[in-house]
Amino acid sequence: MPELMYREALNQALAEEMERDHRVFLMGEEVGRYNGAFKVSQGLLDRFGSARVVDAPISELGFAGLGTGAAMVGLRPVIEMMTWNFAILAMDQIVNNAAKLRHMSGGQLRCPIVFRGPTGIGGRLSSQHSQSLEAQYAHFPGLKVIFPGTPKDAKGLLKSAIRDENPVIMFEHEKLYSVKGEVPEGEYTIPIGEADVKREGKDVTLITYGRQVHFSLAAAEELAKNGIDAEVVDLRTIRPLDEERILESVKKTNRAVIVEEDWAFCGVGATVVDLIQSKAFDYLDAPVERVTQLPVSISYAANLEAAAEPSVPRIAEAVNKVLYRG
Amino acid sequence: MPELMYREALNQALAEEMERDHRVFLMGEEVGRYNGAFKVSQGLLDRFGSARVVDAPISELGFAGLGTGAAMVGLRPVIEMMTWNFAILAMDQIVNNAAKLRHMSGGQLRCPIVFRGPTGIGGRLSSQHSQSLEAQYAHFPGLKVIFPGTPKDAKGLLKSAIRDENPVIMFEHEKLYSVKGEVPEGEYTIPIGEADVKREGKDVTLITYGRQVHFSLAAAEELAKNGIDAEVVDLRTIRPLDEERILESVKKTNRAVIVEEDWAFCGVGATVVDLIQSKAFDYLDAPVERVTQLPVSISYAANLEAAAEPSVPRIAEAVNKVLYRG
Amino acid sequence: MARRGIRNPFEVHLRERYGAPAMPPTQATPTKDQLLTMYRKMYLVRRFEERAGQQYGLRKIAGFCHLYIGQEAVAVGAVEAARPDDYMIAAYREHGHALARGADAGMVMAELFGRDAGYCKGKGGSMHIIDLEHYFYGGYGIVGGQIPLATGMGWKSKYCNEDRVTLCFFGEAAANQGSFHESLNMASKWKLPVIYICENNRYGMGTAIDRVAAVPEIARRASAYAMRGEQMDGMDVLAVYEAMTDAIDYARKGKGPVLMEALTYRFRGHSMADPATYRQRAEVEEEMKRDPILKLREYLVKKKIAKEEDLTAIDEEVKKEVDEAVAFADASPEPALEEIWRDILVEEGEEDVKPRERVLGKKVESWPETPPPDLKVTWEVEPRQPAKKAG
Amino acid sequence: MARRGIRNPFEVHLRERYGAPAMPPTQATPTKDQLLTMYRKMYLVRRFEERAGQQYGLRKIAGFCHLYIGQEAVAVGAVEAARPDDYMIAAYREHGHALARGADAGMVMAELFGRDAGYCKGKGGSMHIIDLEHYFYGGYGIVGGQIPLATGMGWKSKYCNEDRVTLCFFGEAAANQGSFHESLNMASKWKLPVIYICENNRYGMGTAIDRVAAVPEIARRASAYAMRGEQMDGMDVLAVYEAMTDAIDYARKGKGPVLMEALTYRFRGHSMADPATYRQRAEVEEEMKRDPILKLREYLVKKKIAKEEDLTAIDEEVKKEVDEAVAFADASPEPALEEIWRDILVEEGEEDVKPRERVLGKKVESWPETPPPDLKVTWEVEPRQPAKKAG
Ligand SMILES: Cc1ncc(C[n+]2csc(CCOP(=O)(O)OP(=O)(O)O)c2C)c(N)n1
Ligand SMILES: Cc1ncc(C[n+]2csc(CCOP(=O)(O)OP(=O)(O)O)c2C)c(N)n1
Ligand SMILES: [Mg+2]
Ligand SMILES: [Mg+2]
Repeated sequence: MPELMYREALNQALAEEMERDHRVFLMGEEVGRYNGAFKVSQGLLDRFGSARVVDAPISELGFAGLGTGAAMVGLRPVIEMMTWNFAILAMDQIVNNAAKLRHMSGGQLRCPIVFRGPTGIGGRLSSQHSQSLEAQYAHFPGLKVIFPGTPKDAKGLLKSAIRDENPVIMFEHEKLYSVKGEVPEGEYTIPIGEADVKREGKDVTLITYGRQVHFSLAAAEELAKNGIDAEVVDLRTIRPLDEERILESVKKTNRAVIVEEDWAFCGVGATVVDLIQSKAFDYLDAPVERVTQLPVSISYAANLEAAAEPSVPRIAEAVNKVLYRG
Repeated sequence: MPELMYREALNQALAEEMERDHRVFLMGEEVGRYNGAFKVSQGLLDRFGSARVVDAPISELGFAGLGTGAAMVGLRPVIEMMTWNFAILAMDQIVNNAAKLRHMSGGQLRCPIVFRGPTGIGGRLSSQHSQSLEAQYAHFPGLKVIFPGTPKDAKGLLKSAIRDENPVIMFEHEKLYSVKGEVPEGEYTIPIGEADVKREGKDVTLITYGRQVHFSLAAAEELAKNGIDAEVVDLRTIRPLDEERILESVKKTNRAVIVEEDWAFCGVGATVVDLIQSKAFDYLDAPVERVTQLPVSISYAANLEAAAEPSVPRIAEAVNKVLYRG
Repeated sequence: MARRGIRNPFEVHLRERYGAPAMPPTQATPTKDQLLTMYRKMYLVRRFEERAGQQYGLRKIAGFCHLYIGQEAVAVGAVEAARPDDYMIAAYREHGHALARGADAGMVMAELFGRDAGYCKGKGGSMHIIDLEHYFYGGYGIVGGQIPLATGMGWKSKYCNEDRVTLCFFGEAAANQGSFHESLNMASKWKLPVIYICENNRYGMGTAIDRVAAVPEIARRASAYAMRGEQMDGMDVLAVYEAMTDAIDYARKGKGPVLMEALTYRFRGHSMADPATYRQRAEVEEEMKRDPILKLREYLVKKKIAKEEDLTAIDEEVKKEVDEAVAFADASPEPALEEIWRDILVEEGEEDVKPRERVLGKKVESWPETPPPDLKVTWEVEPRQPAKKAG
Repeated sequence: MARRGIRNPFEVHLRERYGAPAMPPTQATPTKDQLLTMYRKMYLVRRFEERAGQQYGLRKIAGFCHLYIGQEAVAVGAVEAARPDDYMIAAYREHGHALARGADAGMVMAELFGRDAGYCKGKGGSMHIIDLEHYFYGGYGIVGGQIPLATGMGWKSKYCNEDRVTLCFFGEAAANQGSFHESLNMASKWKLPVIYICENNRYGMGTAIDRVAAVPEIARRASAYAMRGEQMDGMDVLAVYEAMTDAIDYARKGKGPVLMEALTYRFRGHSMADPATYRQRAEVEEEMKRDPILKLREYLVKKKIAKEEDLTAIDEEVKKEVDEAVAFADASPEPALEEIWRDILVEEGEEDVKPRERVLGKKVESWPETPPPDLKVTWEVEPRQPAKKAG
């Protein structure tokens, strides 16, 4: 299989879907002539023209709503948020309109739209620019939320998202864009709602998503050196959660550590803890541990930023804790 | 003690604090001549004048930011959101500015501001107008979040919030405004961060906040008839969470049910589950149960709305479950 | 001039134009049929709203209920000037817009009652009447929230090379929202075929617009978007019809969006919960003299277009229709409990609900078409012109 | 006229006025000291930014780093026209604003390096330079996000009956944000003493403003807020000084806010990460001919206000200052790890950090005062006038 960067995989997904369905258009800041702030839309303007690859004004609320309105009447917009930090300005349109159109109309309207863009701790950008916001959207019925960790998953999930009849919120991690991985040739999709076991193991389950998939896999390798065999479950989709795959793994290993870059409070991991304790309580040999960002705003200073993030040693420590080791 | 309505208690708190500190002003839609959409600011314009009780244009983002800027330079604004559903438009100013000013400035700036207003299922208003959003704000470091369930707590907590040197997000439940309760005469405050045991019991702990305090107490009375003695812990403050009081109660009863009006996914209750299972795992005789709003958008139709909300029977059912009864 | 004649009996506001120059007037003169249709619709809205108010008093309607009484000429005149398949969208004060568009009064009332036979199965209620059969897209409760949606609907028409326009209604207080600013800028820049119709009834809840807006004449703000802006007398259905005919023609021809400001007034409180004590009695009485229905009625009789009896017969018909609407709503059950799980997400292969088909078993003939995947996009937003490398 | 003379050697844009009529010009003529100060500051900003760019190349600065090169005249001219205790706030391209205000170059550089000796302990970095000692409130990364903050700062001045004004800087692309619209409406309605200074450098990242704005001349938009709006040549520090003197005087006298548009240009990419291939080389070269520093230099020499040598001496001094700033930043350690827990919430009784005191042990003399709890609020936003009951 060819190796592609995460951004290239996304680019392929966009190009293929735009080729396949002319109702699909991409709108966002700098997506056109600039080829995307993170170059995800490289070459698309030239290929598809300025009505299908649209440079928007800095009006997040406005163009999120424009996309939602266009989706209401049959187009299939992909709205790029330059980063999700800025999309807080657009949240009203996403949450109060896109997520509720089907409901308010009693089934008359549908809203096939994808809101996507980078998120997370991008690297030395301080607190306004370093937020994880997936829990914010996952909270609301009416939205699907995906957060792929590898190029393959990114491509397959974006294609599914574009074809989905519902609003899909897609988080891409700023630091994943240049990460490479194998991407199958030819047409494929990855279904929304399916977690993926990225590493099989029997001693403990690491449940994770996004960039932390890589940290978790690295930690699993570290742990293997100490004879600990960790299973890594990559959620890929945050909502709907793949409860079955999570529970299956935990019932096998009897121990779980959740690794997420987001803050802990009302985070995705809290919901996974809730799921596990309520549906696999009797299988648990130890309380579920969580490795998250510290409950602080992210600083620009390199040392403070690094110390706030999850890390391989912190994951290993949590695993040791659920194994009552060290 | 005199009985006051929740809205009257809030009105007293505002009036007392505005009298005490002239830097406090109230701004929001309809707070002045209309005396507040829910009459919380009744009489305040007449008493304090139009610079201190200010009718704002429908510009939630703008006046939330105006308040934040005023707080940065030494005033102590109270920004009323007509409902928190509308404040999604203002979230950027709250989360990206108010919550982070202290941090970004390395300790130079402070932002003593209160954002407050009604929330929850107000009664036959359909999905855009019936949301619980406390988890959204509790997620972010840099904010305090309070949600009082009684007139007494509402007054005492609002006074503390106005005196706090940090941004405080205050949720009031639309359906609580006319609920009456005893309110002490004279000056008092209730500290942010302290939960309150609203009913002592030994068999099970109900952990709740806001309007659900009343449902939980009603359920406890029902359960008492069947010989079940429930303790009701009213969080009052959602962030910072009073971990001690929660754990103390759970360690005593060994069983917990969390009752919240919000959706379950990434909700406040998920974080409480996480806390309990991680710090009182060995004390638990059953998995923690949660009673929440169903994972749907709230409908206007009376029957659909009612069925989606937590209710006394649903609470009782959850209690029976953790007690392995019925 | 015939057109001036039409407006003669009314005390009209000057029809001013700001910003981009207007097209020459199209000399729109409604036919007798149209005049009677407009009369009928205005009275239908009036009567419907009066009965809705009563039903609210009887607690058959709950929540917020925003009546359109006084403003009927705006929706009715605009609808008459538009094509039936032009898109239309409004805020929460939208019963009148839905009815003007042709929605079934019984099903609107059933929605207000929260019943299964409502347009949205009782899920939306008063603020979310949606009737796609008549290209009416609702019904939104967040002030200003529908303005970006309308902009996207206009975007779609341009994208698909349709000659359809979108009518977007909102209140004057909504023009203080950021969503208004962001939308109008994009619409003007991209010349989207949207008519933004600000129904300036002078109050946003209890707040008079001149208390919270630096420029309370909303049409004037068009100049900040290089857009055509225009005021019209919103108490005069013919003035609305005429001005909207022009504006729609302009937008349909691809000249860009228009910001229309209808000077109007609501005779009731903001919602049924509002006693409206913030207005002077004299002001309300003065405005009620400009009742758009009475005006049209007088005009029709004076111009001998209709006799008093003809109009009274229409009134009686409408009253019956509204009585039947109430009876229909009363007879409808609440939605089934399992509806709670439906319409949250579109399930695989699920069809969209067609309300009249679902409720009345009628074959629905008109329904907004979805563009096909292989549509040809011929529009270019701007010339493709890659920049050269800088120094 | 002396004032015309000052602008003579420069190729100035017309200073146009839109919206509310401007005050008669105040005939502001800077003294020799002021002229030299402005020269020095502009060169300090230039030199500082060049060195910051280098340090970025050396990876001592990370993240985003937006240089102010080319736009120096705007911040420097505006600061010179203002009082030192007027509030000032900007976006993320704010190193220049902080330096113009008098911030310590070493501590700004240390902040860019993410070091403990930075103004914000290295927590904020390039986008969040904040220096309250000089009434400079930052430094914000969300486009348009500081505009409501400035409006609130102006509100405070009015509330406290101060004659202080607030200078709020933002880019032309930020004027497409809803926050701009909502803020200007409130500021104008309440006559808040805020000067909104749009630095129109023609690009928001890679997008030219006329590609995304229906009205790319931002000052024209003042008319939608019944506000005074005005353009000024942002490449001419004297034009800025003059126009800003007028505008500040207007706002300080309580006549309301002003929207100033500085026509300027950034010589570099949007940030250090941007190769700026979206601009034509010729355009950049043309604009570089209008370098504001060279212009002032030529003028000072031509008018015999300073000799070449004097200016070269200043240059040398500044170079030294910037070298020292880099050395200072280099020498500062990273913040202590326990800082991670600090400055998230203000703890009970905690004092605010005074950066120069903390870092250099200097007694800080000027610091924005906090109004006392018993201040007298004498302002009334509008007359109190309870409405009578409606019918
Ligand atoms: C974002 C938002 N803010 C506030 C409200 C509460 N609210 C509902 S209607 C209304 C007044 C709107 O006035 P206007 O736009 O003039 O329309 P009108 O009601 O006069 O038709 C307000 C403040 C809301 N629904 N949404
Ligand atoms: C709300 C928001 N959207 C997008 C961005 C990304 N972004 C940062 S600067 C910028 C361009 C802003 O241009 P302008 O306002 O003209 O200021 P300039 O950079 O030219 O000084 C963009 C799109 C952001 N930081 N915040
Ligand atoms: Mg109105
Ligand atoms: Mg710019």
